[in-house]
Amino acid sequence: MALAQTYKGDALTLEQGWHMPDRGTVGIAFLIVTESALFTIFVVAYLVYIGKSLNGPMPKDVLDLPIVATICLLSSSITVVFAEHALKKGHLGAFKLWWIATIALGLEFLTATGIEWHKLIYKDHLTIRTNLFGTTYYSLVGLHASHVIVGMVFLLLVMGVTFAGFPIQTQFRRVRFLSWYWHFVDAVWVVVFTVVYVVGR
Amino acid sequence: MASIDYPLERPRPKEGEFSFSETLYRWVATVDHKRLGLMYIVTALLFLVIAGLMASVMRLQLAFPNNHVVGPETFNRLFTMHGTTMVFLVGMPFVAGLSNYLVPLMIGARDMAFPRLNAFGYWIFLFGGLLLYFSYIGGGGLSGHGSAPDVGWFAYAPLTSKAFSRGASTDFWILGILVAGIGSVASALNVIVTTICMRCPGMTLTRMPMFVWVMLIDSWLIIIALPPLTAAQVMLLIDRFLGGNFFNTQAGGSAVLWQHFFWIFGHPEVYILIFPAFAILSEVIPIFSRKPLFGRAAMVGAVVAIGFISLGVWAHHMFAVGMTSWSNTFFAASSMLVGIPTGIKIFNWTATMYGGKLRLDTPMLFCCAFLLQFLVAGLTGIMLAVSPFDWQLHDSYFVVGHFHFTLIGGLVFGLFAGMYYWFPKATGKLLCEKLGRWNFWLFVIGFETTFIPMHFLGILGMPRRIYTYAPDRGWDFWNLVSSLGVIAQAAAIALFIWNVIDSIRSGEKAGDDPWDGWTLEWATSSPPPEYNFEKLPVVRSSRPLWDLKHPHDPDWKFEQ
Amino acid sequence: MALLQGLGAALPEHRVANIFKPLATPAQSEYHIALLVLAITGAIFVVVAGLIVYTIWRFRRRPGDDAKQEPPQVYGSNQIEVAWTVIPILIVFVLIGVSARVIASVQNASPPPQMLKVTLIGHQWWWEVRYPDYGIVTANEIHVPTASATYLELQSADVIHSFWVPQLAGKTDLIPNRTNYSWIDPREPGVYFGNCAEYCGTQHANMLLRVVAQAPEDFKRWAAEQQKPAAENAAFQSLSCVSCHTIKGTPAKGKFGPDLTHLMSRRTLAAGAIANTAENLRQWVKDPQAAKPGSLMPSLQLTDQELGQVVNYLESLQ
Amino acid sequence: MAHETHHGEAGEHSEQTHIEMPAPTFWPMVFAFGVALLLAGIVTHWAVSATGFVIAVCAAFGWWHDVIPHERHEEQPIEPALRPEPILVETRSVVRLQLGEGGHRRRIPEKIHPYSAGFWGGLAGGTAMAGLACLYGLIAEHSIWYPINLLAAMVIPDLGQASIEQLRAFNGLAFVAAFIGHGVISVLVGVVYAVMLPMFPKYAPFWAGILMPLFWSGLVATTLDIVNPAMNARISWPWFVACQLGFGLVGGFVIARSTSISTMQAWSLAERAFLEAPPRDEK
Repeated sequence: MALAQTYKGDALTLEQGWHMPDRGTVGIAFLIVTESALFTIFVVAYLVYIGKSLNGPMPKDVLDLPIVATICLLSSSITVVFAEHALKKGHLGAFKLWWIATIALGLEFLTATGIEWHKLIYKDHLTIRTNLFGTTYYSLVGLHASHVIVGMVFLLLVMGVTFAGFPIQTQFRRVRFLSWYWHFVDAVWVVVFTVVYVVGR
Repeated sequence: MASIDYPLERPRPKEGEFSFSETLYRWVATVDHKRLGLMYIVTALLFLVIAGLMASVMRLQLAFPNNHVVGPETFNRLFTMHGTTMVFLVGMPFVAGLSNYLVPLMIGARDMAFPRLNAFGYWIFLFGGLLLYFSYIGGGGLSGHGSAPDVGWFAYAPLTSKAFSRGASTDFWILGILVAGIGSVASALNVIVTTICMRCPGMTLTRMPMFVWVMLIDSWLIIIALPPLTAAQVMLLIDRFLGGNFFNTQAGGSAVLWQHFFWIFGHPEVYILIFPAFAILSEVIPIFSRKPLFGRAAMVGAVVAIGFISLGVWAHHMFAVGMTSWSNTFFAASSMLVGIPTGIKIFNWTATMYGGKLRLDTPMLFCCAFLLQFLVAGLTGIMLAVSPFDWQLHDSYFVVGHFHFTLIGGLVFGLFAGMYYWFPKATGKLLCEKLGRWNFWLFVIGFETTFIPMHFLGILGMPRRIYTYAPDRGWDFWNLVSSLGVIAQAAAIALFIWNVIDSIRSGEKAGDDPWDGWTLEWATSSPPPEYNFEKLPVVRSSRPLWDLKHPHDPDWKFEQ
Repeated sequence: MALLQGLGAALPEHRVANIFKPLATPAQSEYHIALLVLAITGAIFVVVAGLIVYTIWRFRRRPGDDAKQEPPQVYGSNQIEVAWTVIPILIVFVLIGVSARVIASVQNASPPPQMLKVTLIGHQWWWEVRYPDYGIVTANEIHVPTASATYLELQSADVIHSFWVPQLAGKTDLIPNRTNYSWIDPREPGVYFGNCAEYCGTQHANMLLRVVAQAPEDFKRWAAEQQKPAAENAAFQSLSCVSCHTIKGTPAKGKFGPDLTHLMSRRTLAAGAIANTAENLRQWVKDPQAAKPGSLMPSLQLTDQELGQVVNYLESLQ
Repeated sequence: MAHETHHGEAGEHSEQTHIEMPAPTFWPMVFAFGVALLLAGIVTHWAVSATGFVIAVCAAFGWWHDVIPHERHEEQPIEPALRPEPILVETRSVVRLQLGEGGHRRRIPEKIHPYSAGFWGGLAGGTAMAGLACLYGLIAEHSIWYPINLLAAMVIPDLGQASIEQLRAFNGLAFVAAFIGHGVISVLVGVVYAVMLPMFPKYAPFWAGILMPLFWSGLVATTLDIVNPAMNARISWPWFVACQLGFGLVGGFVIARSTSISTMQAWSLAERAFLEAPPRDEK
């Protein structure tokens, strides 16, 4: 009855259909917001403690710019976009190729971090308990690395089911959410890199 | 439209028709937002009773000077667990429970956006709570002392470092809250996505019920403010287990940094806790005044403003740590700014009542008491925001009085209003009105008797968190009065629980719309079916049921 | 007894630490702004609470009302809403201005040149009081002269504590790895009571502080008395007391507990937990955990003979 | 009483017999249990963590199968017995405010001064007041900076102890503080005038120009000792009242001169926030 009555504004909207945003999209967006809040505190802690360590080693003595690792991680953001496009168009072969490239680049980044930590611990004798720099450095970089690992687990999972013959095209939405998460991890690295290796050094 | 006769008494499938294991399965495996909402609320009530008992023991200890009901260790554990429980295991699940139960119903959705995540959120909250309480028996607890945390709910560094907090008590505090916090974030995320993505046709943001608006902002605050606490707790874990130096003053770390991190979470948290009460009042007052909410836009704006400003006021908890005069001035100023939107809210609620026809049933009585008590809490809050005054009042019993006026006089009174108001929706039975009035008046009397004297004690120089005091400091009388009030409060809570049990068993049938409501939850049956609405409703104003009830004078003609 | 007079035994005691009875400049300024804020908030309370109560009373549903009739549906009024937004903004603006001034006047006040300097160090759960200019170290009682200001350097040896003597000054925290400042200038001779105001562990409740304000000449006499070293005592030095306590002029150089050189000149034991009487002293040394459970002073399981020797010696530390 | 009952859209019947709802599942609970154990192991024993990890991984796969490839649903039968009661439509009356034409849903007052008038009025009044104050400064102390410094003493304590020479001299910080303080207060008071004046009974300029300044002066006189002791010690009350009157008259005049506009009473929140275009005029 009330439906029959016309009124301004809404009649138009309702006739055209009632569209709400996709819940996955909104969900992943706010997940990224809350993760950012988490990272912010670690970054702040790092910034506050720059130069406050009472004893060495200091960042300028032991930190080298991880140029190669950074390039790898950032370019994995590009390959994952290519993979996403390939999947959207249904080119499963191309998707697999780009996806493997993404994983390889991510692995390279993790390996580089591992090598860096090994050098810091065994050559420079910087551990998490050595000084404030050690504590904040391992925490912040470690927090980021743990996010990379989580991303890697999901990337590998997708790769596994794809090669097992699962119709991954049907899950395009979810693959896209994963790629957004991956972009977020990359963006955080830009911040971490700036804070730790540029400002902090 | 033809008139159809509907029998009020209709056969309904009852829970009793299922076997015990089936019923258990229907609750434990459920992903239904209404069941989860009720589970949250029942759990919260359970923890409320536990934390209330702890408070009673503390008041008993403080009733007389040099009292020996409990020793210092026990007392310190009591106030730590009382505060922690009330904030994380009572306040937070109430937020989650109310928004879970009501938001989908109010926006005309069948469920939350992520039903399984919702179930996960409840269970991990519950396990977090249990982990925290496990500290009474775990970690060396059975061997006599109990290792419940005793560092205060704020857990200031460096009291939490290994050097000053041996054993596992602080770890239980960290982990219990960290685990429960995952649940809070999950449920808040869910509420946000549900509100943004699941509204029924025609439910634009401007038509969304005020309750949903407030819960949306509340959830936004949760996902912004809880991660800082989690981050700080992870740092503390790193300090305690890996030998990190975040809060190690020996290695140049800063004890004040913890305070900053904690209050960046802690102050918004206070607003996270009080917002559900705002949400409830914004629904109950209009219905019982028979008028729409006065100045809806301003009310939404005020909540957004509070949510925004509250992120920038944290250091008013730290006026005594020796910040620069500029920081003190900044945080005093920003804290006082919160008073402006809060004032707007109180004025608009009052204006909603003004010119109405107030039905002073129990829910409305609680709202009226809320307005007066929250006004006092707001004004004492202004006093505390004035940094020089705060140097005297900080960490004194005045502060205890202030935030109990906010959280009991505000939040808990609001929650009671909400529980009396929506109980018929959730159970199909009305709560007994007569017991409700007894409950209300006992609670008011007990509340005022307990918490008004605390303000005086603060002015007489009594610090917080002391387990005993000497007889000649002038604190005896008001402490005794304060403790006596607990009796009436406990009676009120007991009465409420009895009312709930009795009404579920043999209460008056409520019907689907006992209060003559205007929002969508009253358009479905009580209790609602699993799918909420057989056919998703279409709305065209902020009061869809008013439109239906007044076909000649609907809101949408006016509201656009 | 005459000596004790000089040490201020007869001073009036302000046990009820009412923040509205300030007796020093910082507390006075805080009291003034408190009055202003109370007046403003009080006025707001009267107006708003009056409005709420009037509304509830005036518009309550009465028995004879037509239940089927709805009141006028008023949605809001921009005018009124703007008015009750802007007026609070004005009030807040004034409050912010006043707070800014008082914050600055208390915090940035340049200390008068001739001031007594005192370093106050918080310990779990007692106060160490150092007078660097006099070479005095004492505990739990800050003796200061009236008629001039005392400048306090606040530090902590372990966790965070907070200095609060309500009638003299508001709180300032004592934080490890950081030095805070506060100052007091008691106007009248007397004993002012205060507490640690930041939760600092088990015995936070019994971390009491007294400020003993004396006439300048009395203070001088007290200081001279405190500067004297104490006599040695073989029995005491053979016990493990010396690993924690210092007694000036003797080999006892422990840093962990309070300096005992002039123990008997203090009013209380265990940071205000018990009065300093012969019987209490005996009980305290015998079993500290009974008087102050959780205290960091262990029970040394002394024999009765040892206990007698130690207490006798301590009683001689005037 | 004539009843009309019907199902509104909110309670409309569906033609379907079943509704798809998410299927119940244990996995979220098990996953939560696993995660809780994983973390609890930190404070108890590593074996607890290990168990928790295994449980969490199993539960994660269980959960995974709940949603991929498709979310599991169960068909919830529509219970006719669970249909809500019909919503009662009664011809009940709504009391109307007597506002003449245009219906009862009106925001009042109908015509207001634009907020900008309040802004400009406040600015004009503030300028007039400042002018008078500076004039006073020139006459009494031969310095226009004198009243400015006194005003700034509200926030700058040093000025409270300043000598008369210092008060006469230009002080940058004080000038900025006084400028901001005076400006903000003037504008805010102007806005209050603009919104309140239409509500006063007649003779608005009288209220704004004479009575309110006097009332304000009284208020200041009682509180100035605390708000700004430095100013209180030196203030000349006749000049102060004159300054207030100057503000009131000039501000009130500017506001009263502005053309009234009709309120945005029928606008929605989005329109008032200028998120959407305002509605066309219905007539």
